[in-house]
Amino acid sequence: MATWMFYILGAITVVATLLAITQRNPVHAVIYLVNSFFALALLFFLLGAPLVAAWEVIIYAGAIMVLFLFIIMMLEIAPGVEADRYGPNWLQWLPILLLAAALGICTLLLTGLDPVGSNGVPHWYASPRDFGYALFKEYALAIEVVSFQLLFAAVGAFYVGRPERKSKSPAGGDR
Amino acid sequence: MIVPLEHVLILSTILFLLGLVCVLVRRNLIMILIGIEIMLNAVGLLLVGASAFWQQIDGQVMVIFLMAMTSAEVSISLAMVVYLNRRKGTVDVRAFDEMRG
Amino acid sequence: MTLLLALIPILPLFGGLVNACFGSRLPRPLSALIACGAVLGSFLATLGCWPGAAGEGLKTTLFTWLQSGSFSAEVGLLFDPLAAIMALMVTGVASLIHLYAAGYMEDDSDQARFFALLNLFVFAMLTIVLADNLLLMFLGWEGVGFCSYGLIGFWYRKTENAVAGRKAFIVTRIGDLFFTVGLLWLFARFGTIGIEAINSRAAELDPTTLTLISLLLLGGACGKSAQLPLMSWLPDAMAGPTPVSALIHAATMVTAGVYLLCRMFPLVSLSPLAMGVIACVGVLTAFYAATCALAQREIKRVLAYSTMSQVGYMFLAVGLDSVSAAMFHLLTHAFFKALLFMGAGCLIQLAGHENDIFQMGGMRRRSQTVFWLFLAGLLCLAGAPLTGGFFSKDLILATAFAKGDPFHLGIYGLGVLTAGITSLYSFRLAYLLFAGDFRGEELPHELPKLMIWPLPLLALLGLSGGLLNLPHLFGGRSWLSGWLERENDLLQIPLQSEYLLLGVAAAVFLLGWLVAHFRYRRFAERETEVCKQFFLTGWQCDAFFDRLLIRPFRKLCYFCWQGGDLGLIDGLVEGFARACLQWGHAIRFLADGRISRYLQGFAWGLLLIVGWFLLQAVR
Amino acid sequence: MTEQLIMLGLILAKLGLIFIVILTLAAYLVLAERKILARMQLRYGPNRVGPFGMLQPLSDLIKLLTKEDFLPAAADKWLFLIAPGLSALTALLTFAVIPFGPPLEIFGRTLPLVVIDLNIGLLYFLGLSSLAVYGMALGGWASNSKYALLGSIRGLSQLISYELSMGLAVVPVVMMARSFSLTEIVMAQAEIPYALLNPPAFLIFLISIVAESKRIPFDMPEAENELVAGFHTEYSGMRFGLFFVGEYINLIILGSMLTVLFLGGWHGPWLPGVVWFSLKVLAVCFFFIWVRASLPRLRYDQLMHFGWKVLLPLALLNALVTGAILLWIGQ
Repeated sequence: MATWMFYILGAITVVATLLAITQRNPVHAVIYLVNSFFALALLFFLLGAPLVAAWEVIIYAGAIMVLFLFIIMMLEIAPGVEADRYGPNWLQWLPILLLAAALGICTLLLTGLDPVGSNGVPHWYASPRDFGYALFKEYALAIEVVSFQLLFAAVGAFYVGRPERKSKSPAGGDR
Repeated sequence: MIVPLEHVLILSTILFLLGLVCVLVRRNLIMILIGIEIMLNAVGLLLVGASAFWQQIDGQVMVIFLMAMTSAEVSISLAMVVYLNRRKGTVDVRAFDEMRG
Repeated sequence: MTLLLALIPILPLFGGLVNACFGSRLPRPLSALIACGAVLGSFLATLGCWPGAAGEGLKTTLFTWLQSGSFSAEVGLLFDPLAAIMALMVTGVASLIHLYAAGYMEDDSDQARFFALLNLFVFAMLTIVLADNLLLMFLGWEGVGFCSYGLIGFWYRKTENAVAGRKAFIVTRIGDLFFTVGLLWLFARFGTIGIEAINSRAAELDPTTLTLISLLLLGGACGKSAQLPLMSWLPDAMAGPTPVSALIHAATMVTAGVYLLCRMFPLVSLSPLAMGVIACVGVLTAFYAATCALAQREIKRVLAYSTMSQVGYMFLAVGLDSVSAAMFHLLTHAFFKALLFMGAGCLIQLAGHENDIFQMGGMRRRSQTVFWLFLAGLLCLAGAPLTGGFFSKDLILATAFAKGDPFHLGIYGLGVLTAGITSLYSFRLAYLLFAGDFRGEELPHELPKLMIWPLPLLALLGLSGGLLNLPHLFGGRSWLSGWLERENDLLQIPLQSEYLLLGVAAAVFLLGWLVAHFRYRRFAERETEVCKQFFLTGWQCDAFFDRLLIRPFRKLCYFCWQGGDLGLIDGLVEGFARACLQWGHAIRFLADGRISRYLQGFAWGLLLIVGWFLLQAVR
Repeated sequence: MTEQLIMLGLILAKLGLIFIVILTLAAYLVLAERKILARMQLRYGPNRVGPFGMLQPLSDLIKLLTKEDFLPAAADKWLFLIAPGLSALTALLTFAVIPFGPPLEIFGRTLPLVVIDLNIGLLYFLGLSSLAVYGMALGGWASNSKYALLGSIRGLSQLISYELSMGLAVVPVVMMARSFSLTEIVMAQAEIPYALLNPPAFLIFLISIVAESKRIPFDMPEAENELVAGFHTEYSGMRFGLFFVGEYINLIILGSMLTVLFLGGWHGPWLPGVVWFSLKVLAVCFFFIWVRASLPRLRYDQLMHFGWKVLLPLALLNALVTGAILLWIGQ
């Protein structure tokens, strides 16, 4: 059953993502993407990563996408402003098509040369306790680095998004 | 493991390519960022799949780091989108070509 | 005794440092007091050490300064008779000059800097005098050069003063270069730089090397002592304050060259050729400078040329193998020349900062004291019989005469001629200064008492300087020669010849006086002839050097600048930059500023990587 | 197989029960709020329909159902239709992991009084509460009205900001209980509730959930005297009802979470666990209503500054201090 679930969810993910990237309206794109991420979170759950699944929902669907939504709404990006042309700009599509071909060949080769079946590997999942041990014992330094990165990002975002000073205006000096 | 690793790989590759398409084809800054998110998620899926295959927790830890990195990236880049929009009144990447050589 | 010896150079150094660091914050009288006190203390220390100087002298090593392999340079002091008499003279005269300077600089805002430099100057000179090795001596040598640069250009706000300081520095550097080469050569030969060691082993050298080293040392001495051909800086050095001129021309800097040659005399005297060259340089400089002094209009330039001339006599004495004669003349000259400069300073002050003797005249009426004191100095300079200058000059000329061969007789002749000219320009100066009426416009200025006090003492020393080395003829015992242990410097000529030489000297003096009396008794503005002009500009030497050295050097520099720097180096660098720029222009279309394009580049790169892996896998 | 069927049946039974109870509770919470507010403002409140106005929720329901379902012309149709349901659904789904009583011994088997006892129940709650934003945001945006849009933008930033402090206030609880499972968290509070053990976390969580519930003093998204009715300005009929009910369900959920995480869940003397749990939740709800009656609305910038500059650092510090103390005790 879990196997079937995997394929169904995979299909949902791909379709939702496909819809997301083709939407003209960014809000719709975000909605589809949230769907995609939700399916992806379930995939994670199936693959034995419940914590990652939870975080996928909390962080990606719950925070990052909300942030996107917030920005889109705040900037009032109306649908149709973007005049995207999906026309035959082959130079744009060429690397993607080639990449897809290359990756497909790679996968075929991999499957053909060294098939890794699902039978030999027992199901396994990471409990929060194991996860915590791995995270804070082995990767303690990385945690520190990442937390600093987050701090810098917060400061940086605050700096970039600060209101522009009015005193720069040529007429200024009224303050 | 519920499915062969290759199937996870294929799914992740498809997602990655979809993200890449979004990044390369779209001209809306926000959509480009969304494409990047898709690609990052594809990588996350790959890591989780590998983690499940080798029964090592490190892959999932990497995903956590990936998420932290992504949130940092998104907060900065969205702040910059706001900034750019304030300057040009648009989020069309074609408008931002001041770095033209 | 050792401590006392060490105090001799340390006291001025200390005074100089105190003044340099805190001088501007101290009360003015205190600053001057520290400077004078330091030098006076040094003088007293020298007196205290005096008994130890006889014979082998005192020796002490303060500390090791440099140590590298077999090379070691100690800060060691050597206090032998030569150094003792020199140090006594330097500190004594310098003390008087400091006293004078305290009066002279009363109103200057940079008094502390002045005294700091002055004290350091004395320190550097004492280092030269007392050094027991050549490197330490060289250190003092450079210190003297630096301080003279700072003092000559003391009033640096006026460009010509700064230029004069620079000129003095650069020209003496040329001499220093010779000295350095000689020093290194000596070290290479002997493996030591101790003066005594080198002197005692000088005979080991082969004649050619010896001659060359001697000539190199002579070159160094020429630079410091303003001898032909490195003499051009001295007249310009008059730009500095008068006490500086007194210090440089009377007591210290210019005599350093003579002292160096006397110090290294055991080495130098082994080469007859070098001795001949030294004698020639000396006598030619003496003659050249005397002629130049004839035409000068500025009082201090007259004195500067006279200094050059008298130092030439000293070189001549060294070249004649008579250290005692050289030192004798050095001492008497130090006294009367210090007197003359300080007197000149007083006169300039009295005339209202007027340097031009054509604008002076009738100065006798302004100050009788200064008149008599200055006249005493002039009489010594002119070689009036029975004054110190007469005896010392006569000793040198007699020594030349005593050699007897045509070369030395020729030198004697030129020396006598120069003595006549010396008398002539001395009295020219006297008549122009004191006879007739004042020709300038400035109101007279007050003279600080401190500027007068040192003068009588110096006048006394200058007039009675002959007693230092009174010949047997006059009942003396040639004390200086005995002190320096140079008994063979004593004249070995018949008594009649000696009387004859004295007569000639007196006659020459009188002749010069008479000519000056008739020529300059009444002032006449007739000094513009070509010949005068030629002398006035110092035989056109500056122009000559300008054409010979400076202009080619400028050309070379210009070529290096335009051809080498701008053409070659800048051309290369800029060409490279331009190439980069053009490349940038050529490929600028790649960077169209759009993110999409760049991202596409990433995609192609990714494709490349994946393709590579694919190829690997297929293979 | 029968075992699994029985389990499934039990879960369905619990689900149904909770569904009914929660909806009813939400409906009567509306009535309770109106009456309590009225009392506090020296009014009567609804008292016409039924005895003491007890049938008022029913009449409201009928009214809402029969009203015209108005769809603005320029609205984004699908999103406009979906949003209210999303809002109610996310609120309802959360209740699946909330343990409302001690495990029950029935027919010889242990029956946990929770729909699904997830071992990461807390994360489930956080995930769903973060998804709850979408209903409001999309509803406001899809209305294509400036009041609605402003309301949802405000709501978005407010919810994102306070969700951070909420999540961080929960961290000490997880550390103290050493589990993400809500049942185990309640078990760990048998002796003493965490509200007493860690008051700062409790207070931060309390303030955060008030903000999360978009109620006074944090009712920026629907500030009626500025934005008409905020994000649901354009909604009418049952869709408005869904938003409305969703809000009160959310209130109950947040009250339950506060009870579970800090107030010791079902633990309490003499009375059965379920009763204790209900009493505590109702007390929290009363507190919410009380706050609404007492406090004025904050300004928007004050809200954001308080969230980012006071609450978030406090929560971080509290997590740090709690961790340090636990480490110290553990050694």
